Amino acid sequence: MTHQEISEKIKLQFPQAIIETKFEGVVDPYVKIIPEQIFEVMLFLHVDENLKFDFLMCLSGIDTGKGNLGVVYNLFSMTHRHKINIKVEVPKEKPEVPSITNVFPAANWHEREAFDLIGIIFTGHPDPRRILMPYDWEGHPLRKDYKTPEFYQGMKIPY
Amino acid sequence: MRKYFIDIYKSVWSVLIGMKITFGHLFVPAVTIQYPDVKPKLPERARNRLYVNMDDCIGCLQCEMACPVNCIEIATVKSLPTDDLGTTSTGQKKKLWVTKFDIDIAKCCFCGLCVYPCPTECIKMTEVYEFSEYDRNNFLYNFVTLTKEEIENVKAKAAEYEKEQAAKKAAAAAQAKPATAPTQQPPPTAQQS
Amino acid sequence: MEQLLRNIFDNNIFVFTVTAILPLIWIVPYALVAIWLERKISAHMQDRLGPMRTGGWHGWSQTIADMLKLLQKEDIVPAAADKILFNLAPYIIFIAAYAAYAAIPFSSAYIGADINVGIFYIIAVTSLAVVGILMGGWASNNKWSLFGAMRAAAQIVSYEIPSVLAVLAVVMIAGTLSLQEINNLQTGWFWNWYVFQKFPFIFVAFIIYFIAALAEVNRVPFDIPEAESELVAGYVTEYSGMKFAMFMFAEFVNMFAVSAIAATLFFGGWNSPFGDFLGGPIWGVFWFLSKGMVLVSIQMWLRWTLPRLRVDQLMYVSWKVLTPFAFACVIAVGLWMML
Amino acid sequence: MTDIFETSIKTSTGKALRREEMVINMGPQHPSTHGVLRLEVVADGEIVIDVIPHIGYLHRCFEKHAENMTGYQQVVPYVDRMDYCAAMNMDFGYVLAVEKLLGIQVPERVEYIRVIMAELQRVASHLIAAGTYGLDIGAFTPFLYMFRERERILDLFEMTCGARLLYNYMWVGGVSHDLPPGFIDKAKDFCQYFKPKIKEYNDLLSYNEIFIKRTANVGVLPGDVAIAYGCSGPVLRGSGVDFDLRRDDPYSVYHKFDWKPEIGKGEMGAVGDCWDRYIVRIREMIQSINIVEQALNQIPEGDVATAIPKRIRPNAGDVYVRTESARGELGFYVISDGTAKPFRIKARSPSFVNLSVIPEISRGGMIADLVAIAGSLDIVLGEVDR
Repeated sequence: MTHQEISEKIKLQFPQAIIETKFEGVVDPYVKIIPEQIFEVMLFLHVDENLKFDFLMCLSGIDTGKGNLGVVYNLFSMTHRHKINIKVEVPKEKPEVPSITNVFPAANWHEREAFDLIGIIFTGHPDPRRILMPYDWEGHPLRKDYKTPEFYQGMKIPY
Repeated sequence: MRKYFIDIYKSVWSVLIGMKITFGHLFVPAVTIQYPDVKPKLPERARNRLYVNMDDCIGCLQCEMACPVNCIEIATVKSLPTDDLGTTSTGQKKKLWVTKFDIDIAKCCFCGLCVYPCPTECIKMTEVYEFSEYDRNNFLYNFVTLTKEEIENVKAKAAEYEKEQAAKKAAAAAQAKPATAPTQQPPPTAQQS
Repeated sequence: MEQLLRNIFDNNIFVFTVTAILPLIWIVPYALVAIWLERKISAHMQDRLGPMRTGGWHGWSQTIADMLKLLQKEDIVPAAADKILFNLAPYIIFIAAYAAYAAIPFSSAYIGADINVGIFYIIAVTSLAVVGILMGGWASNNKWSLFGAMRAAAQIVSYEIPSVLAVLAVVMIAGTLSLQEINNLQTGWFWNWYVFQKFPFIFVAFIIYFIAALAEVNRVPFDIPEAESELVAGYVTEYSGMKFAMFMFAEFVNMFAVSAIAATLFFGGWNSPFGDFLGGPIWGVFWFLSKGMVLVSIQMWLRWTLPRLRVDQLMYVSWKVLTPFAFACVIAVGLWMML
Repeated sequence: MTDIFETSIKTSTGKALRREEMVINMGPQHPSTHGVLRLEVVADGEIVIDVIPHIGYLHRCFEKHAENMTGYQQVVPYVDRMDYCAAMNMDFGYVLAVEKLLGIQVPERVEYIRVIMAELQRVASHLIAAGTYGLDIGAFTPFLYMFRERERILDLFEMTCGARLLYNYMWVGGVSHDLPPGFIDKAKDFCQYFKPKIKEYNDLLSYNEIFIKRTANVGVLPGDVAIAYGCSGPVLRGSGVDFDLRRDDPYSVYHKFDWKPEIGKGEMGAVGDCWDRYIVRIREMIQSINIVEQALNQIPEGDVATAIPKRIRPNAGDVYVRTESARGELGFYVISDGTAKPFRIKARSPSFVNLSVIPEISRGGMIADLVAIAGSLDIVLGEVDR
């Protein structure tokens, strides 16, 4: 199934969910979705017989640099061999995205990583701890406005 | 019951096969070498310690830019028009005094990215791979050929020249447009880092 | 030997001391050579060179250098350890290994103590090692050490049974528990050795004994008490310096002890394989030691070939394979003797 | 109802321990975790009740570094260091992503060289995986035999680009050096030399009964669970899922070769056990050698440097490119804002995702099984933590 058809299907099911779609003029086509409905959309993509997206290739948190944080989901279907990229964007002040761990167990660690490095809070995540940085680290290093702290537990950081 | 005996038979048999293989290898010559006594022959392209031929360096900073770990530090001073710095082996005229060319080989990741952009092919990776040191400071390799006095000398000269030029420029500007005051003068530093 | 010394010196305590120390003349150089040999065998089996630098020819003095290194090392006792037990454990293990040598006949003229329950004594006294291992593992106050100790205890206790049963098969045909006596019964050409008697039952008993012995000295494939990829180093995790060396030393001493028992029970001990050819007490020592060393080498060979078993599989092998087969051997030998 | 056997000791996920349970820290310094992985094991005696992996001890801020480089090319040495056992495969994925973003086509010869290098690297990486797996199970000797062969592959690499482990060989738009003279003959010699060695590994390790007993029916990962957890590479194929990016989402010139992915069939136990994952790697080595041989025979002449751009400034946009690394699906999500610096690079490293399945499949086994499972997933901590 092409990206357009997949996007049409999502639109049919969730008329208000899609903010923006882009298929032409970009390297990877994508569908932008409102963050509140991401869980339902993912569940639909996962269970629908014709879509059957069962493989979460990648989940990346991004800092757009314009005051927004984003999450990009790259999905793949093992049975139908088609792909779709889903994006959501949330404001930096309230970076809350529903967790999709219950749909894709693979998202568990990816979401922890996005929380750790970008600071997106995934609501409903079963194990919302940091994953790569120390558990008592402050701040989210991959944000564009991140300042490296001087000290971590009395150790000088920029060596 | 049958499986029990088959398992025992298989275990014993596979142990014997394994023992046969290891025993056979007792008489196979070793593939390792006794390192400091016998040394491996390195291929032509081996990438090891960096070396800079300062006679050819024109101070273009390409290698410094290319380095992903910032282990190269170069500082240059502009030469006077009257100075003759000689030419490189490729026939390019040198225009800058290289007053600092430090490579922190402890930081170096031996990627070789500094070698390719060099226009005069003066920085290269040599075959020397044994350069352990007792003191970390010894890893800071200093390639500059100029002595301290010479560096001070060229710096002072360059600063003086710069000042002269600036004064000249200011004078020229003042002459051309006496109404407007010179707004911003370039600071009299010739040192880049 | 004892009689000879008594005739010369006429002092019981002195004589006992000398006979007790005599095996050390063999054990210490043996352990040094065996550790070097293990390294060389492993190296050559793996297409490597092994130690080559220390002391000229093929690094022969590597173990001596290691000994000296270990002697100089700091003796670390963990702060949370039970210090008395922690310090005592390596000696207990060594004593257990060494005490077995008291009843091992090195030659027709020399045996530490020719007691008439020799083999029984050896089996009893080598089991003491498990006490030392438990002490070491428990006193280290480290979970990995404890795991190692628990595994070792379970393993050694359960492998006693097949090994004792295998020994029992030999004892049945010999009709005596005295090792010197058993040796005397195997005099003559090599077909007189017990391993070729009542074929194949005693041979199977030998295999069972050898496998069980491997488990008792914690060698691969039964080295789960110190499995380095699982338990770091098992019960020796917290030991360093000379105490660690004691564990190592005890392991190699034990390896030879079990091989010596196997040689005595199954391969004629100090008997020459060729009747009277190269017989006698002096050559006896040679034959005995070389038989022991061959078996030690086989242990090393196995070690560098096989992966290790899991703890439940280890128990399976002991209780469900070796023990029934050992019983079968004992019964078969008994029936054969009744005929 | 309160559980009277509960104690006040809690695991790091906040679950209270029961009285008979204890927490053991396997790692960060442990021989079988293949690096600085810490597994917090809740154990009841030898039985594993729960495993909580703690990663990040080798976190070197790859993504942060990448954003602070002077250009896209400078990221390549860092990509090398992610999976130091399969650096060529890592480079391959990254340069493909940047090339797609740039929209450039590399010469045919470069594609072939890249495939040859990637496949040789896959063999080298699987040799480490299988060798250290033997080591985990307790067999020392196969490990050194496998390293012996790996050294010869590294010799080939050293001869090509001068480095033995971290190559920085594949560049955006090309490769750093053309193949050296005599490489093709040497590589063919290696292929001939390598094929019989597989039998030796099989005799010594794969079909050794003790090894089978240790690995068969241990850590069974069913195919659907593997897909749900996003597992890829030999871990996914070991679970019987016939999926290989080289065939199913082809990139480079893989469609020109005749080969097939190996999948686990459950020969010694259930499909998807440790033995299946192990044997898939062993068999994949043969397939890789096949590909290398075909590529060596087909490789065209040409210039390798024609497509290398002087300044890499992709248009603003993002791309997700995935390749089959030695450990599975290696994805690079690259965002460009039109400048010479990468705006954001996210590496979807296969080991990271494969490792997340470990609590799922190791519950109820023994400590020794946990070692076997961790080894069979073949994680490289440099890549897990990035």
